[in-house]
Amino acid sequence: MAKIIFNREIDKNIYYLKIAGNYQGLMGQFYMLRGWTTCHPVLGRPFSIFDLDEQAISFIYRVIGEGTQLLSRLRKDDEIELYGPYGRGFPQAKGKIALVGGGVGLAPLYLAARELRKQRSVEAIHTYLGFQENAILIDLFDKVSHRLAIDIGGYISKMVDVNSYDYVFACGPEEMMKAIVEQKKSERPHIFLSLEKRMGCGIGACLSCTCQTSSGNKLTCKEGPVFPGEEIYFE
Amino acid sequence: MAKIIFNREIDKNIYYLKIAGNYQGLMGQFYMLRGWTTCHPVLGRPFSIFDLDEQAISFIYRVIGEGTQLLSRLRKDDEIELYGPYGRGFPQAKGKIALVGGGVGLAPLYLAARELRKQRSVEAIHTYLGFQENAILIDLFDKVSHRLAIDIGGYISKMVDVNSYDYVFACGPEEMMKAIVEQKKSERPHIFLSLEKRMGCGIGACLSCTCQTSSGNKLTCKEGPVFPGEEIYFE
Amino acid sequence: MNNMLQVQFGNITFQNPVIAASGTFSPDFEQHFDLSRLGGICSKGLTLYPRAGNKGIRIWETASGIMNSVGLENKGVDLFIQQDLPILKKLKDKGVRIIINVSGSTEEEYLRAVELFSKEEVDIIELNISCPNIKGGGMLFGMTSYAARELVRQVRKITSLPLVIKLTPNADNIVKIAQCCEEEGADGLSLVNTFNAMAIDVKKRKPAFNNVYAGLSGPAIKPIALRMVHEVCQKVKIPVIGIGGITNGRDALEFVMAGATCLQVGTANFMNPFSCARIIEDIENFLREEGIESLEEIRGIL
Amino acid sequence: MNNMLQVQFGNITFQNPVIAASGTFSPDFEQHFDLSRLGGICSKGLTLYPRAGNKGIRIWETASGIMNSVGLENKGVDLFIQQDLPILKKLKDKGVRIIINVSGSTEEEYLRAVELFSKEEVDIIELNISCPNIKGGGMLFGMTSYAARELVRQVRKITSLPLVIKLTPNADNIVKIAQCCEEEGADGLSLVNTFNAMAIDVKKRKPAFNNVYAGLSGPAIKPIALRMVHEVCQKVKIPVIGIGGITNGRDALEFVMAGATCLQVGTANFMNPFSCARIIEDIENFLREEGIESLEEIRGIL
Ligand SMILES: Cc1cc2nc3c(=O)[nH]c(=O)nc-3n(C[C@H](O)[C@H](O)[C@H](O)COP(=O)(O)OP(=O)(O)OC[C@H]3O[C@@H](n4cnc5c(N)ncnc54)[C@H](O)[C@@H]3O)c2cc1C
Ligand SMILES: Cc1cc2nc3c(=O)[nH]c(=O)nc-3n(C[C@H](O)[C@H](O)[C@H](O)COP(=O)(O)OP(=O)(O)OC[C@H]3O[C@@H](n4cnc5c(N)ncnc54)[C@H](O)[C@@H]3O)c2cc1C
Ligand SMILES: Cc1cc2nc3c(=O)[nH]c(=O)nc-3n(C[C@H](O)[C@H](O)[C@H](O)COP(=O)(O)O)c2cc1C
Ligand SMILES: Cc1cc2nc3c(=O)[nH]c(=O)nc-3n(C[C@H](O)[C@H](O)[C@H](O)COP(=O)(O)O)c2cc1C
Ligand code: FES
Ligand code: FES
Repeated sequence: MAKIIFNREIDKNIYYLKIAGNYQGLMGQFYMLRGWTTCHPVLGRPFSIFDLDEQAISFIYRVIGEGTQLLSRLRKDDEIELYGPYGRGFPQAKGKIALVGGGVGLAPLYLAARELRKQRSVEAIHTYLGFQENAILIDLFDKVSHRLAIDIGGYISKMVDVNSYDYVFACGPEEMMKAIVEQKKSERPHIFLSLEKRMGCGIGACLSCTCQTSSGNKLTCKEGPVFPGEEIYFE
Repeated sequence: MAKIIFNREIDKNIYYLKIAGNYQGLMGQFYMLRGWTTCHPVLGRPFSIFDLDEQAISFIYRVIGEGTQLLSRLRKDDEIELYGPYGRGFPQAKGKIALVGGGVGLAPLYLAARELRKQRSVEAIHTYLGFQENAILIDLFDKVSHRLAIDIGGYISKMVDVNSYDYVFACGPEEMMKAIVEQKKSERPHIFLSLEKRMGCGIGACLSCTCQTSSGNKLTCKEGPVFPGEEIYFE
Repeated sequence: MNNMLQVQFGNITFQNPVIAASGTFSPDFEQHFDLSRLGGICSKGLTLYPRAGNKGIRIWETASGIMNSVGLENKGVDLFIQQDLPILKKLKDKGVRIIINVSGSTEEEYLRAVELFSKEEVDIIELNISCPNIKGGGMLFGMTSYAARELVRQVRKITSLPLVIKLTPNADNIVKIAQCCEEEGADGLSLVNTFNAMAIDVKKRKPAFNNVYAGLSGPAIKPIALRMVHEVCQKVKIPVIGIGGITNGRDALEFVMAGATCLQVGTANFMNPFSCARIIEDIENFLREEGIESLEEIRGIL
Repeated sequence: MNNMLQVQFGNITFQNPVIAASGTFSPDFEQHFDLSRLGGICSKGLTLYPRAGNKGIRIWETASGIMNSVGLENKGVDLFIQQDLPILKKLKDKGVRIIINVSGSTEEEYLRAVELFSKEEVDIIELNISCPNIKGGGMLFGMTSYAARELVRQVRKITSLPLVIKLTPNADNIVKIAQCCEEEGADGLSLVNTFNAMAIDVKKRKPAFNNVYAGLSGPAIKPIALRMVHEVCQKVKIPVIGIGGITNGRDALEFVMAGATCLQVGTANFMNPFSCARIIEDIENFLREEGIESLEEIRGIL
């Protein structure tokens, strides 16, 4: 059980949740969150690490169904359970890097930007964020990016010249991620995408999150959620 | 859905819950409370009306199991569902009246005292409250009683001279209520007890709260929870 | 009430498919909503003679479910007809279908009870064949196709009222029993009744219930009940009343898509006394939003 | 680990009765607790040849339960023995019992898979007889006593490893099947596997799962599973592993009082990765508080 520092609605149905504690985790990894003590809902909910330091870990989430609704009711000092860190996050990268987020898909990119900035071999971090109505967390992303581009109501993937980057990390709606991969024309850009799949355990036991990739069935929770863009079959 | 005005821990594991709204109810009646939106726990929890006016209704409850634990986590402005008023409460009374409460069994007696005081035919209201460790709500009861007796750690039933009253209303542990009934030596005291039984519906449909009385099977929720003392078979 | 929700159950028209389930409802719910909005009301389980019901606790909570062991406490058919039926008849006059749930411990008891109701203005007899059968050597009428077939055959002979058989999910093979009931002339089926289940008070080292086993109902059982309704609907032509954990409009629509014509709402009435009314509204809203003109369009589409 | 929790399952001693259930656990849980504390680990369902498992979604939440339709995705016996068994053997060396869950779609497949494991250092073969049987005409090995009896007889002939049969709650008559397995020389039984269930996505007007039905597990099913374990324990002498919705020590103790010797914890591992460890602690605390010296004292007391 951990204590909530805040759980703030930062836009309609989008929450910024900060939990006290010295949690581990790398960019692109996730935790299973459980903000209730009852046997229903049965499953924890997976959320990417938005940020963490020695005092706290935080998440950005959108209210979708019952689980996130229950989460959204939590307040300062309420207790919550979280299990992780799970999965394989984004790889180390160098050169010019684009981070592309659609909606709450921005969640794993902030930690990515923060981690990448610490590395010498990284020349530039350009962050592209697309929103439906309102932009959120712009100030935070601005501080950690060399350049920040925002789009509201359009297609953020169109703003990114994928082939001009050494690495592209993307997370968001499937169409967005697909559009990014389809732009790839050269060897240069290494594209990595963070996928969402229904999960039972989060830790590689239940095989409910299997996704088909060009290198066979993979467990999204354990071998992902971040995969090389070219491995993924979009439906 | 109603809004919580406060939900205060007034003693270890005992809460005073106040809910906004113009609710109906008579002394000894109860409501089914549901302080969660999920399908588990399935059943609402029955609680006697502690107090009500045109702005609010309130309850006093002890944390026992999962349902009351969930209730205890609610705070100001949280929402709660309540259904009622249910049951037959205390009857109209006159003359000298004793109100005897053990622990949170005091809950229905406050409204009883308030209602009875309004009646001309009532000569005196003597309230007897027994507690295991700490006395609670003394000030409130003091204001509505002509005399107030408190016992901590002993047997409150021993302090009551049952036969010297015209009416005795009691609510608390079974042994306490039994001891009250056994004291009765004359025709004079009309004894009424508020019983607790597991309930499904609270409204007379499921027959899960049937209790055996000297006048046959009775539904605790609909024909009770208040019964004449002499009708009840103690186990 | 909108025509959109009207359904045809054999020869009987329901103003909407939502029926308050046996043992979980009473006219006292009028305190909460206008009961004439219901599609139907099912009486509590009635036996020829009065029964005091079971001793010990009668209800126990489980994960998203409840177990009950009421033991068919009821005043017997005669008193019911005198005291309670008149109240139900008033609802009938307002368009609510009245279903009488009949139980018994012997074939004779069933037959005599059904006979008595056959003279009354009720819409449907629901034969509850999942209560203890003394004659059959402790087995239950609804547990095997053989016993079910025998009983339905006899009851069918003596009543011309629409006859719906309420099946138990504890049966050896619910599909086979359903088919037997159809063959014997049942007008419809309702399923499921409660699941045989157990709870133990580990502190006391005793079963929670005096009878050791008791019936599980509520949201917990919905996925199994839905599968059973779907299975049965594939195999019979008579209409089916879907029952089991229906709590909201979505649940109700699942049962319709699985093939049910009507629905019964039981435990949900305890979760919220407006459940039946809300479910009716939810269904109506869904149909409107999805541009569906009648439940026929989506019934049994899977 | 305290001796108090030690149980004897036939000839096999478990350091405690808590086994991580098939398909719900993996050595990766080491991230959360020391796996050598477990009584046993049950492998995921293995088939002779690799299987890719089912398409479409594989997990769906229900009221206090989950439905799964993984479809026995596994790497096949050979690769499992090469890659995964060595990891399990390390736990075996620390006292954890290793149970291999074997499935198949034909009798031959079962036999060849069991043969391969019979040469390995595993403690128990758990025969999963609730998966589709192509040979039997689409029926399931575990659905009827006849099919179950045949399979157990053949498997019994070819292995001297302790053989536990995992029963399905969807069977016609679980008690009868249990008795048949006992007669054919099974060393134990484990029950229950998941309940056949259905979920419909009403917006899409489609079943949630490609396979239409899927298996229900978790707290929701516990009361029914407990009843089945109790029923079976009344009728067989071989030891039983109780399974179904066990989430905490109280649940576990209910199964012991109903007659189970060991317990498997499945879905609860998803609710909380420490579940198995906590359940072991809870049981130990209960025994201490109640002054019970061993689980024998309370096993099957009801
Ligand atoms: C690795 C990973 C990281 C994620 N990170 C974030 C994040 O940072 N911020 C955020 O807002 N969302 C994130 N999601 C999506 C988030 O997990 C779902 O929105 C959430 O589980 C919905 O739960 P619910 O109870 O509100 O919805 P319901 O639809 O009621 O949930 C029912 C079931 O479906 C599952 N489910 C529903 N939608 C999704 C989905 N999109 N992905 C996976 N499972 C789903 C739920 O977990 C639950 O088991 C992430 C998903 C994955 C797999
Ligand atoms: C008419 C009536 C009035 C009541 N008034 C009050 C009151 O004013 N203040 C107060 O603190 N308590 C009162 N109670 C008792 C209160 O309802 C229970 O303490 C409460 O239901 C416990 O719920 P739980 O989930 O915490 O406990 P659990 O033990 O987890 O509950 C499991 C189930 O058992 C039922 N149950 C458990 N204990 C009791 C009990 N003593 N009586 C009835 N059902 C029980 C629950 O309702 C639930 O259905 C009253 C009970 C009745 C019948
Ligand atoms: C308290 C209670 C009493 C019941 N009594 C009866 C009864 O008398 N006759 C009957 O056929 N079914 C009875 N049932 C079963 C319900 O009618 C219904 O079939 C079952 O509860 C499943 O539906 P649900 O999950 O919506 O409750 C009873 C159920 C409950 C919970
Ligand atoms: C995701 C998942 C996968 C499962 N895979 C198997 C399996 O491969 N073989 C098997 O015998 N049982 C399998 N089961 C069934 C469990 O072992 C267990 O019998 C069932 O889930 C009931 O227990 P529970 O309620 O504790 O989960 C699986 C269950 C789940 C939830
Ligand atoms: S979520 Fe269980 S294996 Fe991935
Ligand atoms: S609680 Fe349902 S009849 Fe009393």
